[in-house]
Amino acid sequence: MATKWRCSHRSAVARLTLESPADVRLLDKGLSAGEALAAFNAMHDQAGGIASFLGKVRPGEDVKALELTHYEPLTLPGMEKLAGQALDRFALDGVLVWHRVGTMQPGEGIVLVAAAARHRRAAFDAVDYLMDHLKSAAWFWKRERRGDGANGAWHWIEPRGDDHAALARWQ
Amino acid sequence: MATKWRCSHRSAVARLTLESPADVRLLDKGLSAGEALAAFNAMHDQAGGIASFLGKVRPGEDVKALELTHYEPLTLPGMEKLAGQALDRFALDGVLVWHRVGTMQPGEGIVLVAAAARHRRAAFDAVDYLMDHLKSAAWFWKRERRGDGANGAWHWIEPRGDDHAALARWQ
Amino acid sequence: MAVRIVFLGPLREAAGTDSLEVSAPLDWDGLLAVAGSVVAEQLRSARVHVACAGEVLADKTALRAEDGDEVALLPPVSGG
Amino acid sequence: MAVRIVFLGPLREAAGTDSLEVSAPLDWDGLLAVAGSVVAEQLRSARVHVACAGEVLADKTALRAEDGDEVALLPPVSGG
Repeated sequence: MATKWRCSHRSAVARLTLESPADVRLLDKGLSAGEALAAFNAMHDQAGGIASFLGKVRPGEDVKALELTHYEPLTLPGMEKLAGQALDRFALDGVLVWHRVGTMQPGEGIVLVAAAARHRRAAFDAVDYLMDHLKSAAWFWKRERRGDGANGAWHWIEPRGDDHAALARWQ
Repeated sequence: MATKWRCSHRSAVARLTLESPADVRLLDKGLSAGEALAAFNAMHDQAGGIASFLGKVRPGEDVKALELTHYEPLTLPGMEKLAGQALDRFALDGVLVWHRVGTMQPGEGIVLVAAAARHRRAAFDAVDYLMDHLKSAAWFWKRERRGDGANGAWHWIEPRGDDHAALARWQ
Repeated sequence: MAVRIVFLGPLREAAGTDSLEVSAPLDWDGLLAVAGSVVAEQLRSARVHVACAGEVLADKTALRAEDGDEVALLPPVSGG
Repeated sequence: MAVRIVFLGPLREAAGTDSLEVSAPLDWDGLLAVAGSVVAEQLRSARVHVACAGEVLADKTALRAEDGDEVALLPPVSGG
């Protein structure tokens, strides 16, 4: 059975105030999914359900770090517009859209999306929609550092064909 | 930007040890989604992504409380079997399937499902599959308390037709 | 007095009790006879399942509960 | 010296610089002329977008950057 935290959730949650109905952030430091979801959950206590997706830096293939660059005048307005589109399209109580920028290590969170809704299907579809559009439409470029020390080098990650197929589902 | 907890996640996570690849629980007290997901996330640091769904007691329509009864000799084995089917069916690193029983207040979590996978689609589909099957195939009966004091009464929640439609998607 | 019949969910109210103890062995006709007319009628519906000794029966009319077995009457689970 | 050209993602390496300052006004032909041959070739691809003053241009060949505008060259975003 679940063990208790030493500190209560209520006091911890109170430290993180979210915007409603859309909390959209670019983070240049650690993305704490548990903390964010606890606060999002507490905020949307009228919702029937909350769906979420956390995308992380995958280890393997000799990857030492991931660097994510963006174009500031477009990125945050683009994410805010996308969050608004999700709110218009699905019957939601609220959404959370957080994205990391900068240099990350394998295992760290890159993106966290959550949706609160009366019904599960709307919450699920909204998270799916946000992830599809964030990955293909937001202005982020990624490169990976592979290899050790002087043998290490940065490699750009190419656009993926199936992201475009995923987007076509929503037309 | 994200505020820090007073206690670190690392120490908090260490208090909650999850089973791998499937952590299946029936809880008769509060279900803390933020805590569970922080621990699940920390455990699956090789995964590319983690999808989750938290179902909550919906307020409204005069609902004061929800009571969830189950048949112990079937419920937990049924949930464990279902978790195993999800692991067989999708390319997953792990799943978490937690369900509350007993009496709950509006806003409280009833069910938390999470899946960690290399790819988003597998994590998403596994959570969807687990939710569809949990709601229609697990041995839970729900009734709601509506109205105040002496006017209050318990009302059984009927099976829903569209749960069966949802299940047919997976045949 | 060696088979325990457990009424679950809304069947508990229909039966007016949580459980009954009856003598072993217990078959389908015996179950219908002791369950009471309201519960017996629901038992005949395909939507109500029967478990014996922790296993849901594929054919509930083939029930054969022995000494020490628990027989659970399982109405349809709730949606929503 | 009043239009700033910003190279993003992999175009930064192709250009060998993060940004360039050129005199206003700057149109599509002017951009191709100052961007260098490697970047100019990529710019002609439909996959590279151009933003001016914070707006992605629907038709990049209609670029008309004025004094103080920032022109961003946006290669395809990364999947994965």
